[in-house]
Amino acid sequence: MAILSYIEAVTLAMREEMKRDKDVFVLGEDVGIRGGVFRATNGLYEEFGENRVIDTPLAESAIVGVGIGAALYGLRPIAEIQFADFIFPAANQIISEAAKMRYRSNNDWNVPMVIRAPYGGGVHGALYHSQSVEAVFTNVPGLKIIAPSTPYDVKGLLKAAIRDNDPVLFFEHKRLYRLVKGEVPETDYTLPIGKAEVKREGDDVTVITYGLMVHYALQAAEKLEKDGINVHILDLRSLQPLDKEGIIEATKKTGKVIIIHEDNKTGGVGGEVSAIIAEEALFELDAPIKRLAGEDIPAMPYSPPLEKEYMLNPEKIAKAIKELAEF
Amino acid sequence: MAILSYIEAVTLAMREEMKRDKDVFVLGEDVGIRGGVFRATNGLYEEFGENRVIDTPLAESAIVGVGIGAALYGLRPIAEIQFADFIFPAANQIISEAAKMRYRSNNDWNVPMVIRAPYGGGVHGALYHSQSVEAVFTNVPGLKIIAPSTPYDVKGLLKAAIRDNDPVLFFEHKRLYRLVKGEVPETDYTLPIGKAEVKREGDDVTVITYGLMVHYALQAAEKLEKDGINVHILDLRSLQPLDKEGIIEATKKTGKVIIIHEDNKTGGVGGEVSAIIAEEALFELDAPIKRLAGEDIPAMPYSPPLEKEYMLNPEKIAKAIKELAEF
Amino acid sequence: MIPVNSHQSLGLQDKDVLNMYYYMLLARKVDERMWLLNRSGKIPFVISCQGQEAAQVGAAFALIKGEDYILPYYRDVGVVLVFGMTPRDLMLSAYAKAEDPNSGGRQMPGHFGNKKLKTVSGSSPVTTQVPHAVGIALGAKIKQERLVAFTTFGEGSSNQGDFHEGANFAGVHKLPVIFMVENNKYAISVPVKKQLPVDSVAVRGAGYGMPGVSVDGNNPFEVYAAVRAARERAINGEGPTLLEAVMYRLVPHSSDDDDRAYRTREEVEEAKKRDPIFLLERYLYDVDLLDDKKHQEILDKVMKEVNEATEYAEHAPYPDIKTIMDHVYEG
Amino acid sequence: MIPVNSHQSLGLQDKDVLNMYYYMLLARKVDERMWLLNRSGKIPFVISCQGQEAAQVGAAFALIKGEDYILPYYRDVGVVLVFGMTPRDLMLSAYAKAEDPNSGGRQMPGHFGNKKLKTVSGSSPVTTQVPHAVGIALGAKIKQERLVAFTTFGEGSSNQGDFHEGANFAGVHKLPVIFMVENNKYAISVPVKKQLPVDSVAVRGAGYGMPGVSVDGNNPFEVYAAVRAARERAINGEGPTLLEAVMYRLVPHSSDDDDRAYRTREEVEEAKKRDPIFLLERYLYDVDLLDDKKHQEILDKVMKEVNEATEYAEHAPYPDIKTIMDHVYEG
Ligand SMILES: Cc1ncc(C[n+]2csc(CCOP(=O)(O)OP(=O)(O)O)c2C)c(N)n1
Ligand SMILES: Cc1ncc(C[n+]2csc(CCOP(=O)(O)OP(=O)(O)O)c2C)c(N)n1
Ligand SMILES: [Mg+2]
Ligand SMILES: [Mg+2]
Repeated sequence: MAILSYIEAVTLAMREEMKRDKDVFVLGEDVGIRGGVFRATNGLYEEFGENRVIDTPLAESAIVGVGIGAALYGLRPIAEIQFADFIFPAANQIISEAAKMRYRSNNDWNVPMVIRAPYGGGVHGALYHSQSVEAVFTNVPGLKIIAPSTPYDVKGLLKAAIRDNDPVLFFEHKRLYRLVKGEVPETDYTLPIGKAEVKREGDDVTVITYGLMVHYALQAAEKLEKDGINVHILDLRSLQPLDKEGIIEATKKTGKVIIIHEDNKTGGVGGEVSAIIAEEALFELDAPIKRLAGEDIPAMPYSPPLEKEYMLNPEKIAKAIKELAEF
Repeated sequence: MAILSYIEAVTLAMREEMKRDKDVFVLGEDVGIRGGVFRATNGLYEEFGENRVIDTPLAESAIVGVGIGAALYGLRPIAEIQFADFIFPAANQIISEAAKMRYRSNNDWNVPMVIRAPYGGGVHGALYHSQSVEAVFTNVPGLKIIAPSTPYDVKGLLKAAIRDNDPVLFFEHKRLYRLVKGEVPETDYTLPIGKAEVKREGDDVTVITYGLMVHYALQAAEKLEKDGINVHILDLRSLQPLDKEGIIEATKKTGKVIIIHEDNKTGGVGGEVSAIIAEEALFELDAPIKRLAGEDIPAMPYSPPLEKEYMLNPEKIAKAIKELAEF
Repeated sequence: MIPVNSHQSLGLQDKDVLNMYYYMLLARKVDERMWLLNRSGKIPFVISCQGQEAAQVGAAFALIKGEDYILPYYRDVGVVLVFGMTPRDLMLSAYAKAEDPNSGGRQMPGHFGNKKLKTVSGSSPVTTQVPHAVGIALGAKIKQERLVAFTTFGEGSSNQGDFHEGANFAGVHKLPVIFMVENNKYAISVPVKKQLPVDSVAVRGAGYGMPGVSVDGNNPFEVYAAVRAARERAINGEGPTLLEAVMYRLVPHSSDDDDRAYRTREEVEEAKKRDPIFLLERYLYDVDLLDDKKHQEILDKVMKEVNEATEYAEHAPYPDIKTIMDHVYEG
Repeated sequence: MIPVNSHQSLGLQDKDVLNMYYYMLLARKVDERMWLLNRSGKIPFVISCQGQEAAQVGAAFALIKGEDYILPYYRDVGVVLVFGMTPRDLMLSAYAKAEDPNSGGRQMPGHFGNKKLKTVSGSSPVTTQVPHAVGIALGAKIKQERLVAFTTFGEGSSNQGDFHEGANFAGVHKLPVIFMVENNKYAISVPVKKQLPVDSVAVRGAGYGMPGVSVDGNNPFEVYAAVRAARERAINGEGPTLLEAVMYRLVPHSSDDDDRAYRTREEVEEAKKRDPIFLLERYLYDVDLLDDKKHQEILDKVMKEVNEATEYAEHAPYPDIKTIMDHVYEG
């Protein structure tokens, strides 16, 4: 079993799927000879040629819209949006078209497409290269949304997304690209979309989170272990559909829930998770449902002290968990 | 005091503000000689001329983007998006530009613009003329979002929005345009953005809602009154910022909360409201926080039985309230 | 106004021309029936092809059914009929009945789609189909299949960003796609001079490295020839073409519109003199392909189809409400 | 390569030309310093104007400071310097310090903005400034004020829908706006032939009813003349102009890029022979406006400014973290 970085797992999943199915192809800005600005498509151009690794003009609505057309034709496009912050010019194609195609045609047409987008901060990316945009799309039935945290999950979920017959937004945390390494089997495995995973067992406080924050929560949990606080960590992995049973089970485990995300608090995914618990597992709770999330500012500033102030980290997380444990 | 319909209140607010401030102008599709496809700008072209009531080309990103430019120049544009369903081509201008301008320029530039959009269903509008799109924008700090339910609130809040120095999305429920009439003072009043209003006092169950559903909830409450169930109804009116204190107070009033909206349940505004309660008023609750909302389908079908099935109505609402009362 | 004996030189046989007439008339009569049904409260909405039938039918005749993909816009009754949609299908859609092959009654009429007929499902936000057409053409290029994607949209809609992005993408990759603007002079109430700073959308072709051709949309032969030429180019790997068919929207924007608010009756009456159905009729009489008897025969056939379709659709069942959650995702 | 004695006939005085040279050199030296600071780990990011200074400074000289609005894109160091931004301002931004007038250190360098200087705040998603420029021009028209809005963007960015929608709007309303494409041949790694199916973005002007003019972006006088003419047109109510200045991006896309992956060193070396700073220097020597002594004087002045700016910015304070929530909304 190889040890791969998060981004290597992204590349590997695409390479394997492109080998496996000649209908899979990649399109986006700088994905060709450059191999992507983050190098996620590194080597694919050389291996599969410019017919299947297509450098598009600089136009996101066309990247997604042309991808939709190719998907309708029977191909399986993987569209790269260079930074998640630049997905909004394509919002209409994603929300009005990709998400609604199957429903509106009464199951006649469908859009088997993956839209990959690096998101998240902590990389000196400033207001427009650091955003978490996932919540904008969680009110849109017809889309699936994935935000994995480990190389293992990346490979399994990206492969599942590529084989899925509906449109999938696949959000890759760019800070994780090279920060995190992990074991990734060479086998051809997929993971189920819509299933959360317990990344740590514990019985004092339940953390529900995803993306980079999974790792910060794990670090916080290590620390708290020493103080005798046992933290249970649920990694959502899929944000649409949410794993309701997984969420409720994790709630029952401790009766104290804190939802953590890097994205702005208001209107974030945490609200939906909290509402599910408050609706379906209220009497399991021993404490208010806490949310620890990014401040409600338009986006993350560039200036290092402000970026640091915005970002959650293991210390802030440990503090919040501790408070909840002591509630 | 005149009795006006909801849409007449829209028109009146714009007319008064255009008279009051020559920097206010209107732009959008068919807003000129046609007076808007719903007739919301009826008479404005004749009264203020084509320099201040501008029929734009059919291009929403330009309607909003050009509006932003005019606002930067010092004018106060009111942009009409013909149907809220067609706001997505402008998503990038709204989310990346209007919402972030003040923050990104460190308070140097700002965008005093209103974007009006008729939303909601029950009008045989089918998948693309019935949508509730508000939740897509509630994760975007820098925007204000208003969704009024009565002619009185329309006038006061639209005038407040026009005078606000930040971008405001003003969602008008198109089913209410001619359905609801009410007293609207001739005086020049505004209402505070971000303040919910108790539309009915009661002490058994608290309904938190907005838009058309306020009226359906009021009808349901009438009915339930006879069964001895007293319903407390909070009309959010503003969806961004949410009136946290108002929400918590309304929760305390009864200890049983049901949040109702026409929009899809998952990722809807109800999730955020529920999360606020679960975080800040958990111990006031005597029952799980319920959400009654649109089914999680891409949008509302055309076929009359399906449209009816999708829409909430006083009966469905009464039933849900009753269940909660009996909890 | 259609030059006498012009169809032969374009490779159109007499029977093709009569067939064109049949489809144009069929489109018109389906449309007229829908207005009647709407005004009598039987269906909630109509959006019309009236005035655009020549362009639609002429264009569709130049395509190859079963091979080419079409991505029509909401007025394209003529296009979809030629491609195999039946009046019954259209009526089922107007009545929003379960059997509607376009959407099972989920979408408004005018939102065409049928995979079997290579008719791609359309939505209401305008111009979104343009990149889809380009994507289909890209797919065909990748798979090395010889076909074209044909898409239409209004002149107002050509001002959406998606037109620009789609046309540019197609130009760069020299894709087999045909963009046809149906310039009917209005976008709801907004006249073309408030939509466009140029006289013809076709001039924009040059900016995308493709021919831009403007033709008389009231003459089905001219449109046929232009689309045929564009198809040739596309199939031969020479890339996309931007066509503009110029005509006039003879009726209000839709059943919800009242066009008296923004255009004079004189203007409309003037345009009616160039009604494409009327022009083709005159042509057919002039070249002796039609006489009163034959004319009546065709009309009877068309009306029979329209009547049967209406009858069928009116009595067909609505979708079961239990289906409301179906097909959000696969399975 | 700049024809000898060509500046006078364009109405440029000797001192203007020397001034242009000063600004171009200043832009270059600020930029070079930022690379040094980046490579030595002092600032996280640079995005460069190198190779585009002639177009930027030439254009800005044709505008009227204090009246016209500029909506520059991230490479426009030359434009903003002429409009009054100082090297210190730019360095404060590069260091993300509190005093940065562009954003108080909130945005990356290259995201210019300063209301006092009528320099409109820009973001990262490309081309969004195009409709803003049109809106400013619309505002000026509504208020009957005589000024132009000038905006720039790359040739890759011209393929965004916002370009089309903005240009069309400006064309329809004949607004006083100037669109200038800085065609530096690459959009990050993607060469212009994969972005555009045409040789010049300027050909698109015709589609919006406006002149489309392509000029040598290495010649500041040519750009100056073209912008001046466009400004005349605009001010006289004749509407917008689309300009394209053709040049070459001499350095990688940004400090995060490595251009060896996608273009040869020979190509870059070849382009360096047309480095606009070098061309203008040669011109100034040829027309006797510069000699070694004067040259050194200017260079010294520029370097002094750059040094002082760096020094100042390096020691300036960061924004207080307590300000992080400020200015989401008014008040
Ligand atoms: C993105 C979007 N904005 C607005 C509308 C509302 N709308 C429907 S049709 C129409 C006018 C279309 O005009 P044109 O493109 O000329 O086509 P025509 O109807 O004249 O055939 C408008 C504004 C829409 N459907 N989609
Ligand atoms: C909407 C959007 N998509 C992608 C990007 C990422 N990006 C930044 S610059 C750039 C290339 C721009 O090329 P061009 O317009 O030619 O300008 P140049 O950098 O060459 O001056 C890209 C793709 C972006 N900033 N915005
Ligand atoms: Mg039209
Ligand atoms: Mg470039």
